[in-house]
Amino acid sequence: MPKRIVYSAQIEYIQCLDEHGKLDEKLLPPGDPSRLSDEQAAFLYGKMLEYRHLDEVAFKLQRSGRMYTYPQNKGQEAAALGAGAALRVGTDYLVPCYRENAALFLHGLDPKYILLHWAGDERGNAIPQRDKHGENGVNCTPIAIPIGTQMLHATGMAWAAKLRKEDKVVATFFGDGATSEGDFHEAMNFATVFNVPCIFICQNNHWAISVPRDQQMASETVAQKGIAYGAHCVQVDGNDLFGMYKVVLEARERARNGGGVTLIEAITYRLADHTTADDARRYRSEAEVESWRGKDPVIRLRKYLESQGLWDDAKQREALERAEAWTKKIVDEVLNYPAPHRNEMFDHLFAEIPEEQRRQRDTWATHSLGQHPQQAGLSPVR
Amino acid sequence: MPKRIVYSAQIEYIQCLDEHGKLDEKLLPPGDPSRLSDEQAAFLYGKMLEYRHLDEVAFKLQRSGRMYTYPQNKGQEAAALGAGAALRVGTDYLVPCYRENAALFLHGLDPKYILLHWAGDERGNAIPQRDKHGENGVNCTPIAIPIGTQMLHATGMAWAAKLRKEDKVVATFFGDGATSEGDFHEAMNFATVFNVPCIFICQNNHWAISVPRDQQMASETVAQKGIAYGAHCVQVDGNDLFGMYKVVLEARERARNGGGVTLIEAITYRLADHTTADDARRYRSEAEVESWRGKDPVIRLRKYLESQGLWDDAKQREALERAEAWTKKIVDEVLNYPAPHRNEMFDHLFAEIPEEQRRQRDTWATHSLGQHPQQAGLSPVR
Amino acid sequence: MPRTPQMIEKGLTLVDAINEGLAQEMERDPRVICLGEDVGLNGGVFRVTEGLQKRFGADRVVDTPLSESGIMGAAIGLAMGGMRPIPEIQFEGFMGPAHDQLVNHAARFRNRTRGEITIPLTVRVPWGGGIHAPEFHSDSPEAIYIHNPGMKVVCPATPADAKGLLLSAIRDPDPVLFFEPKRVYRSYREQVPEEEYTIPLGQAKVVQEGTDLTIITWGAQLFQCLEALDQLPEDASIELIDLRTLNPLDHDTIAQSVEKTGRCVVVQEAPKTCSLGSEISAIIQERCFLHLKAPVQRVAGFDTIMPYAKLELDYLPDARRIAEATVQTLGY
Amino acid sequence: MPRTPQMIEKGLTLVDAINEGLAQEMERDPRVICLGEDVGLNGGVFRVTEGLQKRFGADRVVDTPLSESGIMGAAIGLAMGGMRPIPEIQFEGFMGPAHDQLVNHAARFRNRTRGEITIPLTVRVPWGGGIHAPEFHSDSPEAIYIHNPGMKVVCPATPADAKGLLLSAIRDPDPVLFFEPKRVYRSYREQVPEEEYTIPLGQAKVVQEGTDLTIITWGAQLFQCLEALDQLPEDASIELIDLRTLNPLDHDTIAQSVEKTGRCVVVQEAPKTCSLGSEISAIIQERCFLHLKAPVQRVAGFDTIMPYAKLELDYLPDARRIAEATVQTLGY
Ligand SMILES: Cc1ncc(C[n+]2csc(CCOP(=O)(O)OP(=O)(O)O)c2C)c(N)n1
Ligand SMILES: Cc1ncc(C[n+]2csc(CCOP(=O)(O)OP(=O)(O)O)c2C)c(N)n1
Ligand SMILES: [Mg+2]
Ligand SMILES: [Mg+2]
Repeated sequence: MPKRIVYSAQIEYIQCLDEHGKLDEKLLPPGDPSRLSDEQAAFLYGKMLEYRHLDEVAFKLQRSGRMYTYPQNKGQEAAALGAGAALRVGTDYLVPCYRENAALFLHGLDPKYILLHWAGDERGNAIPQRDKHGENGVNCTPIAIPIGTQMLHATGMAWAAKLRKEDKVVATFFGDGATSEGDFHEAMNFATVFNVPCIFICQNNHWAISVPRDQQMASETVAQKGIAYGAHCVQVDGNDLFGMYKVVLEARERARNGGGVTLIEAITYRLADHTTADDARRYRSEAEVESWRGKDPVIRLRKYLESQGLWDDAKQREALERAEAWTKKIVDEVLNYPAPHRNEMFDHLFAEIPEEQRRQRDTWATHSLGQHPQQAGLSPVR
Repeated sequence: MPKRIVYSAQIEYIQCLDEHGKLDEKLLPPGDPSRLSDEQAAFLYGKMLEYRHLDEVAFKLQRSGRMYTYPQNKGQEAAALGAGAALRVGTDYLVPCYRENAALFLHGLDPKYILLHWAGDERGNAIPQRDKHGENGVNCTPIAIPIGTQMLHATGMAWAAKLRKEDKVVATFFGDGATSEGDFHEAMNFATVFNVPCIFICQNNHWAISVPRDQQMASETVAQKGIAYGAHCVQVDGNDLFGMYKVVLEARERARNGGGVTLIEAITYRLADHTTADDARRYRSEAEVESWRGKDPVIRLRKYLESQGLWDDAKQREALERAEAWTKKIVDEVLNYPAPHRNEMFDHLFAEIPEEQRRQRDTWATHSLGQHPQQAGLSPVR
Repeated sequence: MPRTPQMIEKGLTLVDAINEGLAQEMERDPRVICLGEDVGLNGGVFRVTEGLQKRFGADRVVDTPLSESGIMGAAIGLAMGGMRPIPEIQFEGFMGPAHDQLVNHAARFRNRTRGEITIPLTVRVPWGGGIHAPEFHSDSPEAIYIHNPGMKVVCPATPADAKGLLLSAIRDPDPVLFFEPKRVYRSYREQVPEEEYTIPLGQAKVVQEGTDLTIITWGAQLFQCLEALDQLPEDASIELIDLRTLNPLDHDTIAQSVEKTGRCVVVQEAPKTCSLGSEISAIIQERCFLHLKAPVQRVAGFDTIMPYAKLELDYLPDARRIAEATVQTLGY
Repeated sequence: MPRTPQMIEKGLTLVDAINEGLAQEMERDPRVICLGEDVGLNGGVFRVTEGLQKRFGADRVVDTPLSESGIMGAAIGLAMGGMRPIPEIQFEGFMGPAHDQLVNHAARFRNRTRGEITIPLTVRVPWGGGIHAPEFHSDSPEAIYIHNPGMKVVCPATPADAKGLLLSAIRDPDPVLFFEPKRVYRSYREQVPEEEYTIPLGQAKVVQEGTDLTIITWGAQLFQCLEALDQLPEDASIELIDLRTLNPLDHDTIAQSVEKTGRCVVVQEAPKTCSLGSEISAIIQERCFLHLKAPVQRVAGFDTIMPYAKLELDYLPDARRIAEATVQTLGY
């Protein structure tokens, strides 16, 4: 056959809940196992309000000098929360970047960890792990700062789960920018070659700091990048909680059944600066931002719930009050957190502290006369 | 539109000259500008014989201890040569791995460079560059040892050509294994984002040392990896000189016209060990190797030429004699090459040798008493 | 960019000086281009490339994909293709993915091709701690790139040095790694000549002459050392050396100073073990053995991982630690 | 793998010893898996993992894609997921792509999570020159990984040490980089205990006691040092130390020896500047200042790029260079 088609592929886009809060009943007929129940939706809406409120307060904490940097999650809550809801708390494992707070909180992470992290405190990463702390543990890694690096860890963890025959799926989150790193490529390749139970969830929010998606890549979609690895690929409206839940649930079942790796492109938008160190007005037009405000996942979900008679102004007031109280408690704890002890930087380098590091810690010196004052009959200046 | 196809793609496989030496006249009608002329084909067949002979002799040189390592190119000549023939000597630029000798030689590289390289001599990389040496220069980089790294250099060079508005296309070669490296991904992404005149040619010979292609990647083809970047992708029979010429020529014209980057998967097979340090019988079945012997690009091309009345036993004898004479001359030069001077390792580190390196070179010592013998009234032991 | 009245009166910051240097060099040599994440429209996360894209166009001040190996590898290719690229790695903590291309390719091409292919490349990297940045935004990895042969390494401490060294780096025919101490970016101003000028690579600067002890440092720690001087006894005569170029190292200036003073303290942000401080200590004991009145002391970052913001000032050498080591060495 | 008569009689090579150590540890602990390029069916390009896939299955001795960052990053994840992975990087020259995952992730997880997430990982890497291998197959990058905090670094010189150190490395709860000197792989045999045993990390070995001068080395250079001893005057009493573990460094053994001898030569393959030799020299002049009768001397690889095979023996320290430095130091 001198000329023939040896491969063909298509990428589907899925949206269940549209911008007006209307659910596509054909795509998600009642009773469909991948359809969020109305109770779940209402519950998750309450959570969204909490998380968004915390996000706004965290921003203000930074502005008032009580946190060093903070990357807002605003606008991307449905993508994280829909994924989080589709994954099994305590069974599946989350390997996030930094815009998936909603998924982590839903899986039991105390938000103080996130705030401590951004307040420049490693204890914000000391997330009690479920395999060590049982019920008190959480199945997630801390925030990943070097972009793209965490996906390989997820791949490896999923591989371990497969080798150990655990019924565990690992989901990793990353941005559109992260797909440009070589580690994304190597992670997708390892995951598919070893067919591990891993889900790759790209929050395509159209920007990597100031670099727009179409300068980040020349491909029409992020989802099609999965074709390079023989992965399942799907594009979904990431501001649609129902759609996210559906595609992640399907990917989860596929992964559990050895059916392969899925790359999910969740189309979303950050309704905030990149971080508090950024000024997005330098590179994004107000018109663009405005158009995305209309697609806000919170507003959209509320419209749906209202249309189903599940939500009203009174409920909203109550929920906001709960969100404020919840946030206040967390922030109070964080602001009153005892300062870290400087020895901490030594005590966790290795399981056992080596001799030289012990000397540095105990004398707070690196120079030999400070470390070995007896050497020259000196006594330390201190 | 709740569910719709947002992307679709197909990968084509092309073969013009089949295993029996029969040319597909429908695919390549006479007069088609992408069809090699019979004269060209006969000329290139002669080259193939030369290059294969040199390859066999190089192997023997290693076996008899006169070269340290050598990776045979045997079986992959058509892929390299077809590409080389489609690129403009002295205008386009080649960035090879180590199985593209045929393309480099065709573009004017004296084979002594390749042999010197593998004989452990950096002067084998001192390829006179055309931008410095004009007509005496060759447009190629030396062999790339760290797998996958050279593709980014090709991307950058093509980018420079675009910025400088030069009519130059850069072609880079690599193996199936190389596609697993992050640098492959980053190179393809940069090349497509900046739409530079670069062609990516993967010689898929089904093995990366002992790792077979289907353990290297889970995708059905290598070609589809280009989909991730919005590149043009094509799969071609790499043992078919006509097919290779055609797809590379098309890719070259596309690149010159700003039409985009092409990823070419050339299906081929190494009819030899990975290198002289390898024993392929440990991991490849004799049956597999045997099946590929039947697809040998040299045999196939000869069959075609014979069928067109362009070749016969007498010509073959003559050509082999020429190949032997040509090879002997090169090998004689290499075996009689003056030994490199040890100062060379210092003299090319920077444009100007720094003080410390000068001391090391001039005293052949790193220890201070050797470098500064006057310091302690010592005279060097030497 | 024309200078503002404040720039003329109070001088330039490090950011201003580098920006001016980049602009002048891009003006002078059309082969020079800047590339990196957010360096274009956004002017870089520290605004070091502010205004350059507007002035020189998006072809010469290029926002790249988020891909450090890509940036470095493509820059190598650009250099091979006749350009003079200035890639920026956004923070030194993100050099990891670019490590292979930098160390094994940029630094090796000239040598491995015996001069046929050369890589004139200036890699700009914001460097070091002290600005309360997030994780991976405060390291000092210079030792790695000094140990690996084939790259020059520069780390200016002041605006005027930065501009002159930057121009030398860009014009150098070989790869230069240009570390910019973030902590100094906007914390210090000085008068910087408006015209273009170069400061030769490889020459240390004697910031202050003295006879009793030599302090050797580079980057932002220069200012900690200056602060420490104020805490020392009045009669201590200290010679203070700012290396400026870390590779090649100015052995002679170091040796001449310590031959004179007989005592030395090296101050650096990086972890102590296998660092540039180790090298300097080794060189001094080799070259000044009979002149040494006390062991060379290293005041360094601790041999642990640079902590997050809350503890970073506990990690970094400060005037107190420097003064203590100096007093002890003087009293040895 | 049962031992062959030759192994029993003449002892094991370094390759045999590591292979035996891997097999015993895989037998003992089902969490241990080996992964890397060609480590499975092919038994590794040096045959170090020969027979392991057959014995333990393709799930535990895994051929991976050609992807060093992938190998390292996935190994980190495997460790996080409860396994004890032993990734192999085929040659030290190919650690570049794995640099970021190794230095910034494997080495940092425990510290950054304050002990919640730990990475028990043993990275095996054939290391060093002297076997006429191609470009990028002969480097000695240990200094980089000693400077970067958070990894242990081991470099055995002999088969018996290799096995004992390997077992300690695998059982260690933290990442260990295990450099295997290629030049020794098959060039030296010794009796190695057949049962499993460990040698603690962090302890140097005094190979020979002496009173006049201390030679400190590691890896394949041990054998060059032994050869140099033969070229020295009969009456020179040399103490020879093989570091074995490069991080943490055995400061006390070094200091005690040089306090006794007063003279020291450090021998290494790596380039001199900012190397482990620099660190050792700095430590000695700090801790043994008043005992030193001569400056510590560094016999090292030159500060240039490791040459290709034809010149590699000119680059690497040899008995002549070591003996010369030793004689000069003795005569100082
Ligand atoms: C390896 C690395 N390079 C650069 C950075 C600096 N940086 C932080 S976030 C960011 C953009 C990330 O974009 P994307 O992946 O799309 O995630 P988003 O912030 O949009 O959620 C960059 C360049 C980094 N953290 N890590
Ligand atoms: C970065 C890197 N890792 C590992 C190696 C060792 N190595 C040399 S060739 C090779 C296999 C290459 O396979 P492929 O890319 O398919 O090329 P082929 O040899 O089949 O032509 C490997 C693993 C290397 N040279 N560089
Ligand atoms: Mg983004
Ligand atoms: Mg191959």
